Amino acid sequence: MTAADTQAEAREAIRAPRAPSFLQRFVRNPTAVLSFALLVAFALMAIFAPLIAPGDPMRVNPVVRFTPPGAEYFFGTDNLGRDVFRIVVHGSRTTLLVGLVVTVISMGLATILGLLSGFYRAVDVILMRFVDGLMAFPGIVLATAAAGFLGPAISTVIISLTIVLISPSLRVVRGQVLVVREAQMIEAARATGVPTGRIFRRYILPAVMSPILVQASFIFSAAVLGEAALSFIGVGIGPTDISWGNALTEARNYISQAPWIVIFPGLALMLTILALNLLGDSLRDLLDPRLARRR
Amino acid sequence: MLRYLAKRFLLILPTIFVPLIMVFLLLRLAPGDPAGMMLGDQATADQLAALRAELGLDQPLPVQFLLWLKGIFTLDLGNSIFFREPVMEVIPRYAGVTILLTLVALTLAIVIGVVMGVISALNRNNPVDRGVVTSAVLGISLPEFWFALLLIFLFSVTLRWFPVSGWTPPSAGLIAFGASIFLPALALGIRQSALMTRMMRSSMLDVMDEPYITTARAQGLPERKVIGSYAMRTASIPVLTVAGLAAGYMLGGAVAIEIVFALPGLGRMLVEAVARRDYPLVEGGVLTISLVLAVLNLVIDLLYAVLDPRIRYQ
Amino acid sequence: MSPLDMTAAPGAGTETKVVLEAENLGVALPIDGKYVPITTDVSFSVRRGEAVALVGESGCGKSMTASAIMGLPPRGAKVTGRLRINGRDVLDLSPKRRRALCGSEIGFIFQEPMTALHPTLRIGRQMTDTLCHNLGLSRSAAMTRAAELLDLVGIPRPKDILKGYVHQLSGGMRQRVMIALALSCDPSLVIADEPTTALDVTIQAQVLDLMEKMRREFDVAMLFITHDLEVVGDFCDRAVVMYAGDVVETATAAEVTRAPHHPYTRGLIDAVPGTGLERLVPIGGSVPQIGAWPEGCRFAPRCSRATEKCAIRPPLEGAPMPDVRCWHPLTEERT
Amino acid sequence: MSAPALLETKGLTKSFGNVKAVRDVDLSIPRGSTFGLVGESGSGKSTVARLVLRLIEPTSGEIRFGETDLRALKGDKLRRQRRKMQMIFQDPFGSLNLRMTVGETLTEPQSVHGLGRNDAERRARGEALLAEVGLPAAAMDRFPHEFSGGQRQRIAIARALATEPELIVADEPVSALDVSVQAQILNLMRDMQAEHGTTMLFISHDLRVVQYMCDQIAVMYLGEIMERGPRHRIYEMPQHPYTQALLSSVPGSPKEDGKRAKLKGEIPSAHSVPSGCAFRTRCPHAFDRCKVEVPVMHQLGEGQEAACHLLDR
Repeated sequence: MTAADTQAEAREAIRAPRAPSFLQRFVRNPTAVLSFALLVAFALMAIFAPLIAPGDPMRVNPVVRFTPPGAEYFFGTDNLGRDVFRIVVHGSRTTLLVGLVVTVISMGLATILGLLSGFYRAVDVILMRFVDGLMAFPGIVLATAAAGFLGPAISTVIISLTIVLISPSLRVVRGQVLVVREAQMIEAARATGVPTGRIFRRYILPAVMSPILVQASFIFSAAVLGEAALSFIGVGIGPTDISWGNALTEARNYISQAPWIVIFPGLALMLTILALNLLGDSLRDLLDPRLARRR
Repeated sequence: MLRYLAKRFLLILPTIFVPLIMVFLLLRLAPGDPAGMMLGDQATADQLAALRAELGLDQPLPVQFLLWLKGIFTLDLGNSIFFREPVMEVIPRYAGVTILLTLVALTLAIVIGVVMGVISALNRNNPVDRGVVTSAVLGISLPEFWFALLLIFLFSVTLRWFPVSGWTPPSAGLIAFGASIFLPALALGIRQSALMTRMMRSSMLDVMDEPYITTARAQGLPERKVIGSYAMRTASIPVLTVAGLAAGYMLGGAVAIEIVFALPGLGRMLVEAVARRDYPLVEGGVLTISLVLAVLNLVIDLLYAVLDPRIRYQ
Repeated sequence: MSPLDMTAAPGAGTETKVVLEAENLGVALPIDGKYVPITTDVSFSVRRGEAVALVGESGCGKSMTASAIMGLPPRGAKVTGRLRINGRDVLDLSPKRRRALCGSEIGFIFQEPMTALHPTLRIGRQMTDTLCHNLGLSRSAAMTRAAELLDLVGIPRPKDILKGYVHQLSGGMRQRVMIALALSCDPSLVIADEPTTALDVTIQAQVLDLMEKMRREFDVAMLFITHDLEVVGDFCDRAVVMYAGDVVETATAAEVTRAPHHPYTRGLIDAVPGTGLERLVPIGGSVPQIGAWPEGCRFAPRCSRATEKCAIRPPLEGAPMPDVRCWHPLTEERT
Repeated sequence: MSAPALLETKGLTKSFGNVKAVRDVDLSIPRGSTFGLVGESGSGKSTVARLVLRLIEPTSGEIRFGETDLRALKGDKLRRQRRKMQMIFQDPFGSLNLRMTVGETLTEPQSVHGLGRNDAERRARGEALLAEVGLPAAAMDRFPHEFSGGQRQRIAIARALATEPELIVADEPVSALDVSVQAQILNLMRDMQAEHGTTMLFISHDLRVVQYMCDQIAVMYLGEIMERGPRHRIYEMPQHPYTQALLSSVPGSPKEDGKRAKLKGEIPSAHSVPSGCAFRTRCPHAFDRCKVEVPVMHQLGEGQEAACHLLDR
C-alpha cells in the first residue's frame, strides 16, 4: 500500500523534452559554427598549401617587386618580388604547426600536473610558486632570452612558448580540480564506496575536461600570436623559414610604399586568432553546466 | 593589514626569481660554450679563459649559482660585453622608456576598459553593447605589432598626425612627449584594454544582479549613485586583479613595439643584446623587468586592499 | 511624529488607512523572445498597522510580486494591472519618481543580509547615504540618526558598528542592520522578503520579536513574504496564499493556518509535520514550472477534489466562496 | 530500547586546526531505530555525520559499527565496509554526478561492491529501486537535470538503498525542498525504514521534522550533546535549558509576555567556545559554576540524559 502511495505522490512527468546534446547546441550556435569553419579552412589551406599556391614562396623576382594586389598576384608582391599570397598560404603551415604542438604539449602537461597539484598538497605548493613566478613574467622576454641561447629555430619557439603557456593552463586545470574535488558528488561517491581510481575516471576527469577544452583554444590562439611576435622581432623561427610573423619583419620597412605586404599576412594572423578566440568563447558558453541546466 | 602586505611581498619573490633562475639555467645548460659564442671565432684561448673566469663559468654549477645570487643581491651584474661598462650603468639608460611606455599603456587600457565595460554592461544586449562586445573580441585578436604598423600607416604616413617613430623624453616638453608615446602606448594597450572591457562588462553584469544593488535602489538612491559608487566599487576589483598580469604582458609586448617605433627601451636593448650574445646584459635586462613587475604588483596589491576591506581584515 | 519619542499606545486610534492596494497585478518576463507570465491577477491590500503575509512555495510568484511593488522588477519585465501606494497610482510614474518612493515610503528587508548589504562599504556609509538622500540630512546629522536607529534595533555599541563592514557581523546582527536601514526614513510600508528564513531558530525568534516591536513603534503596513505557515500564524494579521502565479486564497491569518478553504492551503498545512505523529498527507507531484501552468485551475492536477469543472479557471471573486479561487472549496471545519 | 546498538561512538572529537567542531560525543543508535541529531548552525551535527561514516578522520574517540571497530579499518577494507552504511545529502543536485545517467548512478554502487551477477541483473535491481521510490523505469536513461528537486532526492534515496545498507545517514535530506514535496520525501523515508528495517541517523535543524521522523533524539550545541533521550521525553519534558529554549522558539509556540525569543545573544563562534558549559553565555539560568565546570550527563530515566548543573539535585 505504501508503494502505491509513493507512486501517486511522485506522479509527475519527468521534465520533457530531453535537453539537446552538445553537438545539437553547437550546430545551433552561429559563432561556434563560423569560427570552427574558419579554422577548418585555415587547416585545409596549410595542408594543401602546395596545391593552392604552387611554387616556392621564397622565389625572388625583382622585376615585379611592389606589384599591388590584382588578378595575377592576389595579395601583390613584396620588395623582392615574392608573391604575398603564396607567402600567406605557406606561412599558415608554420603558424598552425607551432600552435598545435605547443597546445598539445602544454595542455597535456598542464592536465597531468594540474591533477597532481589538485590532489597532493606538496606538489601544489612547489608548482604554484613556480607558476606564480612565470605567470606574471612576460613570455616574450623569456622566449627572447631562450632564443638567444638556443638559437632561432622552430624547436626553440616551441620549447619557449610551451614553458610560457603551461602556467596559465596549469592554473585553470588546478582551479577546476580544486572545485570539483570539493563537490558534494565526490563525497557522495566516497560514501557509496566507489574506489578512488573510479572516482578519478568517472567523476573528476569528465568534470575538468570542459574547461581544458576551452582553455586549449585560448592557448592555441596565444601560441599563434606568440610565434608571430617572436618571429617578427627576429628571435623566432629561422630567417629562411616562412611564417606570417617573419613576413612582417621586413615588410614594415615598406609600409608607405606597399601597405599590402603588411596588411595581408597580418590579416591572416588576426583571423586565425579571432577564430580561435571565438571558438573558445562559444565552447565556454556551450559547455557551462549552469547554462545547460537552464535548458 | 601589515600581515597581508608581508604575505603579498613573499608571494612576489617567485615572480622575481623564477624567470631569473630559468635564464641562469638556460645560459649554463644550453649546448655550446657561452664564452666562445660571445667572443666569436677569432678569440684566443687566453681570451676565452679570461672571460670564463670573469663570468665564473669555470666554477662548478652550485658555486656559479651562489656567485650569481650574490651578484643579484649586491646589484653587481658584471660588465656588458658590448658596451664594456657595468650592466648596472647601461640598464638605466633604457629602462625609463619602457617603464613610461608600460605605465601609459596600462593607464590607457584601464581607462578604456573600465569605461567601455561599464557602457556595455549598462546597455546589456542592445546595439551599443553588441558593438562593444564585437570590438572587444576583435581587439583581443589583434597582434599588437601589426596593429602598430597599421597605426603608423594611418596616422603617421597617411594623415601625418604623429611622428613615424623615435623617442622624445618628457623633459623635452609634454606635448612632444605625448605625441611620441601616444601611438606606441595605444598599440601596446589595445589588446589589454579589450580584455579589460570584457572583464569589466561581465563583472559589472554580475554586480548589477547582486542583492546589495537592489538594496541601494530600494533605499531610493538615484541610479547614477547606485552605479557610480555602489556597483563600480566592487565591479572594478576583478579588473585590478588582471592589471598585474596585463602589466607583465605589456612589458613583453614592449619588445616588439619598441622595435616598430624605434624607441630606445629595454625590450629593444634585450633583443640586441641577445643578437650580440651579451649575456650579462641579457641577465640584467631580465632582472630589471622582474623588479619592475614586482613593484607594480605590490602597488596593485596595495590598491586591492584599499578597495576591498574583506582583505584587510583577514 | 518620530517613532523615537512616540508615546501613544500602539494601535490606539489608528484609522485603517489602506497603504498598499494591488489589483490584477501581473508580471511577465521575456524568455526566448516571448513574454512569459510569472504572476497573473494578484489582488490584495495592506492597511496601516497591519501585517499581511504573502505565502507560497518557491516559484509561486511571491517575490516577483514584491519586487514589482518596489518598482524593481528584473530587467525587461512587463508589469500590468493596478498598484496604488498611499492612494496614488504608481505603475505609470516616471522611473525617477518611482524610485523616489523607495526608501522614503517603502522600506525593504531582504532574506540574506550578508549579500544585501554592500561588502566593501562601511555600514555607516550605507545608512547615511540613504538618510542624506531621502531626508536631506547632513552627513553628521545622518550619522547621529543612524546610531540612534541601530540602538533602537538592539545593536550594542552602534558607533563602532557604523565604522565596520557587513562581513564582521553575525547573521542576527546583519538582519538587525537591515531592519534599521529599511526603517531609517520612516516608510509607511515595509516589505520583508523571507527575513528570517536564513536564520537559526533561536535567532529567528529574536528577529521576529524585533520586527513586531518595530512594526508597532513605526506604525507601518507590513507585507511579509514567507513560505512558512507557522510564521504566518504567529506574526501576521492576514494572509494571501499564492500558487503558480495566482492568489488562491485571502483570509485572516488564523483562518488560513487553521481552517483554510482552498485545497492547496489545506494541503500545505497537512504536509508540515506538527506535534502529532500521524502520517503526513503530502500534495502529490510538484509545483508546475513557470510557463508550463495547466489550463483552468492551476492546482487541479495535484488536487484530490478536482472535477471536470476545474478545466475552467476559477475566479477569485464569483466562485462559490469569496476570496477563494476554487470551484470546490472546503466549507466545513476539519478537526 | 533494548535492541543492541548498531552504531556507537565514545568521546568522538574533531578539531579543524584550533577549532573544536565536535567534542566528546557519545552516541548509541539501536539497530532498526531512527536517531535524530538536532542543532543550530555551528552545532557540529553534520560533522558528526561525516565522522561516523569515516568520511573525515576523527581527532580522537571510538566508533563501533556492530562488532566492527570502524576506526581500525583502512583503505579497501573501509571501502568495502561502506556497503553497509550509506548517506543521503541535503542537495540532491550536488550529490549526483550530472554526467551519469540515473541508471549508471544506481548500478554503480552495486558493481563496486560486487552485487548482482551481471549488468542486466544490476539494471533490473536499479529499476526495482526506482519503482520503490516511485519513479518509472524510463528514468534509467535520463540525466539528473531532467528531474525536479523532489525526484532527484528520490534518486538519491534509491542510490543509498542500492547496496541494502544496515545504516543510512541522512544529512538535512529535506531542507532544500518545498513544503509539499518535503512531506513526500519524509513519508518515503519512513516507509523505506519500516520496510527494510534500516537503522537511520537523521540530521536536521528542523525540530518538527525530527519529531516526525525519529525515535531517539540528541540535541547538539556548539559541538557538544546537551540532551538526549526518547522522542516523547525530549519533546514533552525537556530538561536542558537549551532544549527548552529551542522547542519554544519554534514559530507558532506560545509566547511569554508577547515575546518569542527565550534566548538572548547569538551563537558564539566555534573559534571561541565559552569555558565550562558551552551554553552558559546564552543560558537564562547560568550561575558561577557554569563558567568553570563542564557539566556531566545526568540520568533522568527512560534513557533521557542532560548535561546541566541545574540537574544536580
